[in-house]
Amino acid sequence: MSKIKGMILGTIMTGLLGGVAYAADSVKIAFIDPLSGPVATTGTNGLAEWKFAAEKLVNEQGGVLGGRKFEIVAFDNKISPKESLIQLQVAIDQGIRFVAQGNSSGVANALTSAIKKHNKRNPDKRVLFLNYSAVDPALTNDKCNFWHFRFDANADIKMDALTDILAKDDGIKNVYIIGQDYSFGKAVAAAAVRNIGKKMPNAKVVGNELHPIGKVKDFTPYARKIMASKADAVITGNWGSDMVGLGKAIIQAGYKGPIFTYYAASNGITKTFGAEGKGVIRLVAEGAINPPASARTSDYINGFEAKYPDHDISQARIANAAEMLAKAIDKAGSTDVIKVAYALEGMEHNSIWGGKVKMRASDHQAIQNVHIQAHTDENITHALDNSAYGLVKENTVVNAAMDSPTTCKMKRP
Amino acid sequence: MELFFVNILDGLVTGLLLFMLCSGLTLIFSMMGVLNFAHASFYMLGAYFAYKISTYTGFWPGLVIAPVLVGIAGALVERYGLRRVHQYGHVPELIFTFGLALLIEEVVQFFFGKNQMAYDEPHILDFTAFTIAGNAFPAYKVFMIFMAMAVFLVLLYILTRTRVGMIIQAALSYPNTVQNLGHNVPLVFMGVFGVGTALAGLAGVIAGPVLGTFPGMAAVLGSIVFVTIVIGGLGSLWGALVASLLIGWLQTFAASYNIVIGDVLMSIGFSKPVNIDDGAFRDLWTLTVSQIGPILPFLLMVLVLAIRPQGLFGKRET
Amino acid sequence: MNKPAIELQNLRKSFGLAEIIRGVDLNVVKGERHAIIGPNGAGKSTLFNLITGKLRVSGGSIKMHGEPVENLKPFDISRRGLSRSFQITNIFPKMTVFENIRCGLLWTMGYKYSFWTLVNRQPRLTERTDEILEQINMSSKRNDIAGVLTYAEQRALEIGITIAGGADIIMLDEPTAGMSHSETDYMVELIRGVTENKTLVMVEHDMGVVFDLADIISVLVYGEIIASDTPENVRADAKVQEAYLGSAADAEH
Amino acid sequence: MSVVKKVSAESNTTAPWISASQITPWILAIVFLLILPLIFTSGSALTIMNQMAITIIFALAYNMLLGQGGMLSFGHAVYMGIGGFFCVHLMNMIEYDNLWLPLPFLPLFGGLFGLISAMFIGSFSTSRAGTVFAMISLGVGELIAASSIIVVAFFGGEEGIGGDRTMGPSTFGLDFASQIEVYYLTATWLVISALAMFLFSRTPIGRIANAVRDNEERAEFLGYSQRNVRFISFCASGFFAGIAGGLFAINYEILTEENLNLATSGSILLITFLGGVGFFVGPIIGAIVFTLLQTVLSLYTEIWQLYLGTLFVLTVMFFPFGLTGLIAIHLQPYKLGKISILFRPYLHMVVPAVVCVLSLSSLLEIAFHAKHAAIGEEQMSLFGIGFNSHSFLPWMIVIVLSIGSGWMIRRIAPGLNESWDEANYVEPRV
Repeated sequence: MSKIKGMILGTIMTGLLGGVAYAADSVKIAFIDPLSGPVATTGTNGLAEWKFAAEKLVNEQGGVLGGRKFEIVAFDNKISPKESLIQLQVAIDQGIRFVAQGNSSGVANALTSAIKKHNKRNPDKRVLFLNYSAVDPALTNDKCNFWHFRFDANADIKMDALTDILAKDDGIKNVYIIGQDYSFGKAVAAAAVRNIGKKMPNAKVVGNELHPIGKVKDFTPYARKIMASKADAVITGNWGSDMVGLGKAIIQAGYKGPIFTYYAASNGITKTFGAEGKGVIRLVAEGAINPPASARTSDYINGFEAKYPDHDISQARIANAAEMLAKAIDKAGSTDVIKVAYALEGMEHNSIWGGKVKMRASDHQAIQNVHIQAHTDENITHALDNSAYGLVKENTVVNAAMDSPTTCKMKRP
Repeated sequence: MELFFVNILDGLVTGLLLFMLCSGLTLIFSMMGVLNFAHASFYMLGAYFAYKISTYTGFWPGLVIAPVLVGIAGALVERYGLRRVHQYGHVPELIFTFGLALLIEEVVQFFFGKNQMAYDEPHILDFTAFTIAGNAFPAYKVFMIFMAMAVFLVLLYILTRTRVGMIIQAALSYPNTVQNLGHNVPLVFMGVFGVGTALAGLAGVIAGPVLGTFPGMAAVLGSIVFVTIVIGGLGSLWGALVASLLIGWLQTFAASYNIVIGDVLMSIGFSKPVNIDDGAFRDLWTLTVSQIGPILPFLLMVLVLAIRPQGLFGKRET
Repeated sequence: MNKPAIELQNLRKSFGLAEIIRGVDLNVVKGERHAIIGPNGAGKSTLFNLITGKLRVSGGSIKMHGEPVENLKPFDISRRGLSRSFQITNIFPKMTVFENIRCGLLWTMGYKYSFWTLVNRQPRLTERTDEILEQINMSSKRNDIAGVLTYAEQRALEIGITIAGGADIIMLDEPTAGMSHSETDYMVELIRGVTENKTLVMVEHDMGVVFDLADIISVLVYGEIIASDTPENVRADAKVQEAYLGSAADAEH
Repeated sequence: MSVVKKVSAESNTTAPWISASQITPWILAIVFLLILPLIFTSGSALTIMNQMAITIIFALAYNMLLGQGGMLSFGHAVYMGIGGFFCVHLMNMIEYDNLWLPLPFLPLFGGLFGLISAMFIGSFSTSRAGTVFAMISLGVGELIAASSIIVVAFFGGEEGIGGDRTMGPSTFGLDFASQIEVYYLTATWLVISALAMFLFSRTPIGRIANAVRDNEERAEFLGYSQRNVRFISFCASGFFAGIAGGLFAINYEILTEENLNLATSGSILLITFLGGVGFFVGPIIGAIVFTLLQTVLSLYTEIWQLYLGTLFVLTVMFFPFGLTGLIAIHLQPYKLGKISILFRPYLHMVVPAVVCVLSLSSLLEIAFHAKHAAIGEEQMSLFGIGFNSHSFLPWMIVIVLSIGSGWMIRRIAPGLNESWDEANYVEPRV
């Protein structure tokens, strides 16, 4: 038994540890997200965006520290917290000190607490966590730490922006909130109820419910309830097939009002909604691509589409993250993570998507413009999913939730 | 009241769709003793094939061609895979289909990528058939109901009126005897597996536009199909029908009414703890039935099995 | 001591509408060798399965040593000192011969569900198993996998498993079915040897075996006992001759 | 599943308490585990070895059900998960509530909680074997996985429950902050658990579990209640799964929904079967191979799951006794002293077989790259060779290589079969 074990272990471990060759002085960023399995689509898309951002926005601009290039190293975490922690360890062993992750707040939570402990226990191998997509508010509140930076607007900020816009529309009296039954879905619902109560005295929440994540086959019964509630607006944090299923069911049940979503675009979703979703599907996000902010923006998007025709710029903040990291490294004058972290704190950055991004020092939450965008085929410069449809900016909240409170008690080294 | 009627119809659609999957699975299980874990994967294949075909020719040819292709794939799997594993016994067979499910999902992603497919209803059925109290009922769902009914009737006819049907019926009741009747059992097995998977494929073709065509579509349905035939009773077509409808309605009504568990608990005499945020059961009090709708079938199955191991309509226990 | 080993009173068993056992009364005295014969479909195996707990009774009572045992689970009946063999070979095919026998010993030697003793560190257990192997003349096959033995060897092993636990009532269901003459002769001697001082109940088709071994023969026809007596008396019984022996004798040629 | 199940432990005479042949593998394994971290010193190697050790314990526990008890479970992650969740809660009680509990004993409590939950669920699920048991395990697994998201107070929802292992009282001067200390702790529990499970299979209940698996009816007529036997095996399996859960809690310091869900339950079934259910070492080999595939292969290729699925399906089809069975079938020729007959044909087979596997996987990789890689990124590298995946030549080469090697294999196969038969030929006993 032991002999066999030895043989296999020996062969493979040698391969594992010796086989990874890398450019001598590049700055490596570990991309730890799902690249296989049923939810890999956002992972592979994110990887393409990271690679492109590193190439176009950093390396082609001369790199950092006088010529060092960014290198994105992909690690497949299979959307599993356990695998993420293993891959984190592998990345650290390869000398990687910057970790990017975004899919699933559960994984982000596992990573942030593991990195916090790792940095405490291994001061010589500290790691920085660039969270580009996990939007659970807790990550920059109760669970915040010095090593974690979030480049996306969190669920609370997006809801704050969304309700700012909603409050201006007197026609909206009845709001229906529906989401997946897990931390993020609950966070969206709580933020919606809180904000509507505060900002929209004439509106009421006519429905607030959670459904099991990834298990609902047919959303029709939920759609019937929404119809019965006479809702003027629906808010949902659903993503992936739960988003498509819910959206299609609501539309087919005869609903005509707006559905405000967090993630109803790209990865086949835009194409699937197609004509049906026009005039109904809205999306709240940072970084609108239609109309493009500048010629530079357009060039960037066209370049990306030319290189990755199957992917879209669906997570615009990745470009911000790459640029801000490069700036911080240059400012710090080294890749020492403590120095880079201090350089990131409070950094202001002119985003390629227009507007400014500010990394708030108190909780490491990026403050940026948040837009309400509509799913449509009119005025589209940059379509999604190789279809005629895309997202067009309707409203913008500048520096959304700039002064929002945080419960974070940042401990700095 | 109108909503109740709408829910009945919605549940019927879900139930009948489930039945199309379960009928094939039941046939396969009854004949061959194989719990085909990859059954939902054939459903997935059906949807993807039909999507691909629809991009060239539109929806309708896919409705015929895709199930046939899936059936052929199923027959090939039986001929070159399952038949080989058969000699080792039922557990390896089951594990074979388990691995097959994994493999099919990967192969589909290899060819089609990981995105959601924009597989849509045919344009001709893209209208509202009728409206009940403001609730639109799409024509496509009417079409789904008729298709599922047609499948059921055809199956019923074949099983009760044809020679092949007699053999299959005999196999349902006396699985060991048919071997001795001099029929070409391997051929019958291959045929049944092919037809069973083709039915799953047909379900995929029809459900793909409504329930979505994406890499996880098999996993979403995966185990629920077993749950249904286990509740209905292994080897019983009628049981599969009744259980499918039962689960269709169970899920529809569970999702439709926001019954809070806490209210139920209070109505049967429990008192709500004052400081609810601290208790270990705090989540139980705010739970609604619609939150747990999709797991109710599993609860039902465990209860049924604990009380009546052969299922509602099953005659034999395996 | 005077209580019968097995006592059936008005025992009944129906499957749906069909009544297979229709009021059987039977006494098996302690220490006797009792054979149950009857034409095919008479209900012999059903009767066996009722006594040993495999089937639930529809009516009547079964007593072992005076205590009611009807509808107890098989393991419960086994623990009260009744052991049986099966018509179709029923051994543990993936285990060795030695292990097969040892399984038969574990409960009665008091190991029960023990997980704190190791079976091959129990000298008494190993000794006793080897003794039984000796008794059924299978010591040479000790470490063979049971599934690859010849049919006759498997039947012998089955007897070995059945008697291993030292039950005082042994029930054998057609122990010589499908055997050649020489194998049958061997089996008869084996049974005679291993059931010494025990109560034996057996179902058997081979009249030679029956008349050779049995002290008492009961004749079961259509779910009823029509005679229960010594071999000589049964042989002379007109009812038996008419209902069974005549046709059976014809069939044997 | 019987092929080569030889019970060598049984000897004619009463064995001495411990014999050299029995203890040697264990000593070797312990020595091996001790020196392993001296060879592989990096943090990731230790992490992967820890992961292997945990999976081995879990797989061995699972095989107590499937291999020894004949019970097919689709929900065994539950017992490991529950044991793990309780351990994280205990860890937090150590940190915040001053509970005095040295960390090395934590897995024992994981085991106890695994045992308690197995007793509770086993009380109704083990009343039947076969499909009914399998389906109840599936149902219970789904229910508990679903409630892990709903019952946030205990399971922490999707984000799970985290803790810190270093907050306990120091044991032998260790605070378990470093990976190497955790490795030795895990390895110790691995040896203890594996030994305990090995010995369990040698106890009366362990033997009778086999008997019930093979022939539940016969076992009933020997005085054993099949239900009780299954229940006890189930509880024992739950106990060891719980230990694995406790070790998971120590290693990762977080337990999440994935520790309970069906995917985890499914993969432990795959692992055990891949290794070989009929052998004690089967799950060990399965766990090692699977962990390497999942964690290491995925570093190199995006389609690792395709390989995993293929390997798995092929294993079930051609080696239903698993990878261990593949090794074990060589025992017969070895005992007959004819193993050398196989050397030459194997040698002939090795080159085409390796070429065939590599060229087929290259074909897949090239096809995948050509189909999914970014526009303009036509360069790819395989085995250190860089080339253009859109050009004709690489395609041509791998296709020719796979067809050629396939043809070679077909040609050599009959000869190999002959040699195989010859090597396994037993002289008839005179």
